[in-house]
Amino acid sequence: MPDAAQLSTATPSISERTGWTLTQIHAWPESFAQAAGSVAAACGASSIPAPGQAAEATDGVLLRVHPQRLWLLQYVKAGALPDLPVDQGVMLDLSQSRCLLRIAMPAAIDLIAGFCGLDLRAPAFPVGAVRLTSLHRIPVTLWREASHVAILAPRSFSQSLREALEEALRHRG
Amino acid sequence: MSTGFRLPQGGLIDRNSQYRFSFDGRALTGHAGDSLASALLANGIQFVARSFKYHRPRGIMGAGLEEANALVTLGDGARSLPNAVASTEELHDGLSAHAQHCWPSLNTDFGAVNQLFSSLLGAGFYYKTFMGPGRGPKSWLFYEHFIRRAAGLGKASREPDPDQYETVNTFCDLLIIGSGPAGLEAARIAAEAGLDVILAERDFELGGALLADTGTIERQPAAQWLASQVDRLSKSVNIRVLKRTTAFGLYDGTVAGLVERRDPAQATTIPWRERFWIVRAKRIIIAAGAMERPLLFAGNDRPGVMLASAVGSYLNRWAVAPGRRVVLATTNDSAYATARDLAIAGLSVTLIDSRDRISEPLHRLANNTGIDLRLGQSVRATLGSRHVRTVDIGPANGQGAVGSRLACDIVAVSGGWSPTQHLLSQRGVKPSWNESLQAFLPGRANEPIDCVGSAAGLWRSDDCARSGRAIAAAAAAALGRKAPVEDIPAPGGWETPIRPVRLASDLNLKKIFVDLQHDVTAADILLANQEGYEAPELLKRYTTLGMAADQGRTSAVPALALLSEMANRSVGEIGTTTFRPPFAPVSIGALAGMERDKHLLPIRRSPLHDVVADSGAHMLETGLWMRPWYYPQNAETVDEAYLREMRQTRDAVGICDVSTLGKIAVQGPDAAEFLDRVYVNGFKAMKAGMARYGVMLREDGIVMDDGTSWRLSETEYFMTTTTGNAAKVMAWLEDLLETRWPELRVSLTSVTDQWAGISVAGPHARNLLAANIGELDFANEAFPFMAVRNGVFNGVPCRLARISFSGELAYEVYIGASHGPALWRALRNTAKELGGCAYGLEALGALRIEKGHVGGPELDGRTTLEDLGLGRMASTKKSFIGDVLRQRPDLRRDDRARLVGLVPVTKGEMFKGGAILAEQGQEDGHGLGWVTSVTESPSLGHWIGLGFIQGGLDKWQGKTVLAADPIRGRSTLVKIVAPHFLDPEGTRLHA
Amino acid sequence: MLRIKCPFCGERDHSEFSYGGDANITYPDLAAPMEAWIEAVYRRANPKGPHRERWQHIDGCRLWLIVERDTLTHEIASVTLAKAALAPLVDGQSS
Amino acid sequence: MPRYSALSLINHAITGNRDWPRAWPNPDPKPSYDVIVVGGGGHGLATAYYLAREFGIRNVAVLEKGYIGSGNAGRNTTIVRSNYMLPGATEFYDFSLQLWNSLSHELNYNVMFSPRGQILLAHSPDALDGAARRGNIMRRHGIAARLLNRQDMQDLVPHLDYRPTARFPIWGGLMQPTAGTARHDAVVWGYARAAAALGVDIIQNCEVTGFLREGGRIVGVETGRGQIRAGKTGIAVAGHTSRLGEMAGLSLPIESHLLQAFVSEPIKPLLDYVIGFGGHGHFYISQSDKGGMVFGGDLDMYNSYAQRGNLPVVRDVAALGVSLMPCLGRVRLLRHWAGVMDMTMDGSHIIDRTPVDGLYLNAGWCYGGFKATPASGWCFAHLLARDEPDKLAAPFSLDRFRRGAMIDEAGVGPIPKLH
Repeated sequence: MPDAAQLSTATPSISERTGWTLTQIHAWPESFAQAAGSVAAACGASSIPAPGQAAEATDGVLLRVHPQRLWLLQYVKAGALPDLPVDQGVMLDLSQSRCLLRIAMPAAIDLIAGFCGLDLRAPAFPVGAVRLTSLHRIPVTLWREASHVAILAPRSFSQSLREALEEALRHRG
Repeated sequence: MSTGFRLPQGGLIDRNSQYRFSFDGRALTGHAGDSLASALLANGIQFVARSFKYHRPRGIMGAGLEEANALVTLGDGARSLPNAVASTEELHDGLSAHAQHCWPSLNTDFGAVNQLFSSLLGAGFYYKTFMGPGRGPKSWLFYEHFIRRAAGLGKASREPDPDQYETVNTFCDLLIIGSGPAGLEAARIAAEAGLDVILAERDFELGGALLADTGTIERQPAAQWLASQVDRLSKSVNIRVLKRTTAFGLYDGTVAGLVERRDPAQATTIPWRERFWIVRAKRIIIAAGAMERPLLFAGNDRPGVMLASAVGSYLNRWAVAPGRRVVLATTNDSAYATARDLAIAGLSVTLIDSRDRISEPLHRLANNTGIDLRLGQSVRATLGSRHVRTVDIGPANGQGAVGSRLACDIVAVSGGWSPTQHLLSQRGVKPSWNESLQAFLPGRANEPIDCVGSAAGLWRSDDCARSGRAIAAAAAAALGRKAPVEDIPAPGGWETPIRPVRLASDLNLKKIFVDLQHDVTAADILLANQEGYEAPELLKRYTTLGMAADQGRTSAVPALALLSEMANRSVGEIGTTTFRPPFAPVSIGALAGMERDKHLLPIRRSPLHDVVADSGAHMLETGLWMRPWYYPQNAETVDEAYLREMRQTRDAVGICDVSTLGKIAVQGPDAAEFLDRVYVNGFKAMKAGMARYGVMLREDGIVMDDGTSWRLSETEYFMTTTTGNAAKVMAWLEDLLETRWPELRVSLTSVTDQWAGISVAGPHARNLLAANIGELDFANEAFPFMAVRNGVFNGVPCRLARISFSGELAYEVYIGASHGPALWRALRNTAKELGGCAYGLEALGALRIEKGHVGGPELDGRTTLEDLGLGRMASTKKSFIGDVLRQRPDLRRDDRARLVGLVPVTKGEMFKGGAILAEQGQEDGHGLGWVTSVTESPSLGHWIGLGFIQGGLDKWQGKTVLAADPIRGRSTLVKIVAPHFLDPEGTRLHA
Repeated sequence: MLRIKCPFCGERDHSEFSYGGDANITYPDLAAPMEAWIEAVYRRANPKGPHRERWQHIDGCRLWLIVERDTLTHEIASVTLAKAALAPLVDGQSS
Repeated sequence: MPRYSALSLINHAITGNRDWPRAWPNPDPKPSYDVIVVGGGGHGLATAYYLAREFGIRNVAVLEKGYIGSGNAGRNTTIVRSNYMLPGATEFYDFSLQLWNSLSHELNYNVMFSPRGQILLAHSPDALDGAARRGNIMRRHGIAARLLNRQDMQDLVPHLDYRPTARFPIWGGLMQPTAGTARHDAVVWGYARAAAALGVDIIQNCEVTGFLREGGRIVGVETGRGQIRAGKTGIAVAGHTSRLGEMAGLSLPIESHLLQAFVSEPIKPLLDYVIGFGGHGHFYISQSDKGGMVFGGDLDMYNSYAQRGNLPVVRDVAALGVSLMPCLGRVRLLRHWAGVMDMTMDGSHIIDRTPVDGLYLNAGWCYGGFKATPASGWCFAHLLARDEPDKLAAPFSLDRFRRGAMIDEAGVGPIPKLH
């Protein structure tokens, strides 16, 4: 579990995490199974996550964000991934391109429901579910952890998104 | 003339609570559970408004949303609310209301003089006059000034709305609208079948018609039945009950729009005034009840004329007797219960029934309670100025003279009932006219939406309860659940059929008000029909019937009945107009929710946002991004600052935040082939470690965007686009790859936010970078123009390209976004030491004008490659997107407007972007072209600009034309020159 | 709200998507004759009834989809991936 | 036709308004006419009126499938302006404005054209330059135009949001003082009454279901009320143009899109000008004479003939309205509905012959149909009478896309939804 030092808490239920790395693995259709299999194995994930699913990895999580794409989020600098021959796919470091916010449950569900048309009822959004949607017109990747909802948002939008979420919190009283 | 009073006991009000409120400054009191209307009546106040056109005195006539007269303004200043319907406003302590649309006061309103000219002010009179004097439109402006002040109802505040609104998106299996017997039973059955249910009720109490029902439902007293239902609801786990919540619109995909009003008692604890629910349901059940229709007779708009059901509600729900001597006129059985309750309460009741025969039980009811029953009769007219005093009755068939005149202080009327199926009508489902019930019944929707209870034309509460259960069971089954099946009761339920009243021929049509809120009279409908506006929609628009704030809730069917009598076509044949959302007026602020002022749209910030602000940048918001505009030193203006920034950059060195440029990682074996197909110039032959400027066309051959692409390896490019077109280019490239060229193995990823980008330009650019970036040889030969190299800053890898937008020796440095601030501070300090500075957007734009580079104002979505002087970039060895359609004849004409440079003929003069280029003396027409971008040029010592002119340099180089700018009162003689003002040979670039 | 069932992300409001117009157009190759390009870029059937059209899930997985929708009732008959080769990769999709 | 005037109102009032005649008769269709105009909206009726009035052709029928004005004529936000910038568009829309100025007189029917002034806002320095160019083109065509800075704006409309923290700060605007609004229904009824008085047959509830052909030439139409022959047939059914084009074997550069309009409950005067948002996307607002705030925004952005809009646009329009005019938050929306717009590939209309002999096309009005009504009718009448387009209509030919002579004010290319 990530240690407290990395969590800077602004308001009680919205916090930002830093110090993680995000690697995108994009494979060609016919070589996805093989490429994804080797990545999953290398990062300690039990299986290749299906669409809309996240798979626990050692000190991180493996997200399926596109039929041909995996995002490996590692909270602590883990070992390098096996290189991927270009005729199977390509990799890209996106660590600097996002911010990672976490909103504590149960406030997270109500708060997010103010910004997007996702079905957040328990059966439709269980722990481990990954959703690609937009919050306040900002494209985000969010997934359900045990006690939080995590949100990866483009870095340039992070201040705008936080301000919107915090104002929504005030509105709810 | 006060008539109403509070009964000593009864009603769903808390008699211990004392709510202080005021009407037109008069201090009054009411109780918790009162509406503003019930509290006013309890204080003997009935006359509360003036009518729209004739300013006739108007009183409370309804008990809910069907109220057409009692519109008042609540509060004042920024929190005032015009056109509030008194009968739907929940009373709370401190509520202040006052009359509207009357001057100087409610009692003495000068507007009432209009009644003297009623023959002149008939339907559509304003189409027949106000056209002169003269032929021009100015005369109408004069009349309009007065008409606009006379029109409108309440007055809206011009202060910003101080309140907050919230938005909630939610899902459910079944949304039930309305909590009468049908809605409550539907919720119970659906929940017991395991469905996830939302029950929305507009009122602040659950129960609908049951709240005023003194009878029984399923052999239980209505109040007791209701209490047990409400108790069960509070214990149910999968029913969410939303009180004070109006379902205003049904949209595609069984998505419903609801607005919830805050409980006034919680105004201090709940910050939002209204909450906008967007409910995505699998199925919807409309249990919104039915609305009673008024009767048409002369003077039917006088204060004291009320709907019978409203009188029943005030009596039973709020323990208020609206008057002491009640004449109750009905065409159907529904009014008898109210007659009985009035009599039991000790009031004098005369019951006028249009029918000649009624059922035995109703006879017994009338006799047992001392009601003076008169059959086969109907009301012909009323008398009384501020309140009804007498009513004339006569045979219901409209034949024969007035029989007798009865003294009274309340005329309660029931002309039949209209099922509330507005929401279904919004879905395009046409209702069907049922002649025997005299009502439009809802049609079948081909969407999972059902009407139940009196909204489906069932009049008895037992039938309503059963239809709720039956339809809910069917809904549960449709969603794969089990529920006890019941048959759906047939519409109707009266023992004796309803009998509509025919208008007596001798009545004064100008005194029969069909649409109370817009003062539309029977005479207006006759005139509209006579003049050819007889289709329902034409009738509505010509007379403005049903176009007021109540949207014809109580006037639509009576008007059609009148029209059918006049045009002798059946109401079913004529048909009704389409009801549009919203069902009831909705605050525009609630629809906007939080998306307003600062939060209207999110704003993007560069990773260097804070650090450039520390460097003294003034920011400018350019659509999506906030960008550094200029860096004033000791209170420089914009112009002083950007000119200084340009000088320092040209003379020494300048650094600029370019992080907002669109950046796309193009990876894969076919990346080079892909770029070759989208750019006009070739990218396949490029060596790794080089950058190239490229232009992209739209399919129609017009220039879409430009930017540089850097080849990082055999199979990876780093593409940059303009800030403004980044999102459009990304979606366009994804479209091409996925839908047209799926065979290409290419991966596209936006990396705009991954990199902080700093442009370093000027003679000292090399020294500045060399002092800060390690592991990189900056010598000209090692790092030539348009080359791409990697370096390291404080141990962090960064990527550089020797690209110049300013025409100086220049580089663009990209480093991981979080490391950008440190790099900026380092480069900023070195720049200061070298006599340089930071420059912003204004200077960036000016520098590129000096080099004749095209920017936003030139890429206006209408220019071709040749127009921009970039024709020679187009490859002839391969084809590309837009290559065919750019050959169309009009796009190749040599008299098209081409890019040129502009300098003032007299050195010191200036000119501006947006001026029109024209031959001297040519004062009008489109001229020859226009000025796009201008700046003062410190290097050249005068103003310079870019623009377009027909025939371009070939036709105009060296010649003088006029830069006409009449809108800003200026015109300047300018000479056409080559757009490349500074260092055309590019010696600085290659230094 | 049109509710579009994205094969990868599940059912979403149409405001998460960007409309791409008629899907029955086969774009000619880059060097095809002028008439073929004018036909593809400028002519539209624009039917009142069933219409095969393109949408991009721009706020989600950014995939391009082919949607069969009635332009009068807005009823959606089917949603499939524009790039057929991706279909096997979305079979186990979420909801 | 009996004249409408204050005097005639008084005379008829004395006799109880019993003898006002039908504004336009309701005849059965004759077997044939010289010209048939399909579409009984403002454009179709104006065409018939000018055919009779300007070109002396009175044996004309206007065929309307519902009641007159049931299409887009009654579903727009009633704005009349001529601040267009591109060659062809400037001249055409200003000719329309000149006709608007005397239209009530021409038709003897008060269309309530109110030249109260329209302001197009500018939200950045670059946008002010863009407004200046548009203003300069207007001035050079004798069209009144005034560039406003922020202070001017605050003087004219004090209750917009001028705070620098506003998401789209107001830097100024371009005002056309002679632009404004008009009563859309009155334009339909005015043209109908005046055309009928000149002998034109206005035939409602008469839907065209096909064309009659003889040797490749269109010689009339098939309708729900029998066959009607004509020397020339003109289509003016914006929104359903492709449906009639299909019957004639034409595939056109048009997509049908929903454009929603919104009206608030009636309130006392709050806004005296027409305000247009100058940033990304559309938003425009004015106040009707009855007191309702009338406003609209973008299309729903997908092909549709459904005449009812969806929630996302309702929210976007409300959000932009409240952000521009913060006091709008408590004003309540009374009604919203949608028209079906012909959206073309360059955002400009089409008035031209068609490749099919005997068939003429008036279509593609995108957002600009209402303000174009008089000029559209005049030019289409000229085309039908003289069999070649007037110089004002010439740039708006059907084959301009083949020639590359697009008239693209928005500069967004062949994407109908973006115009």
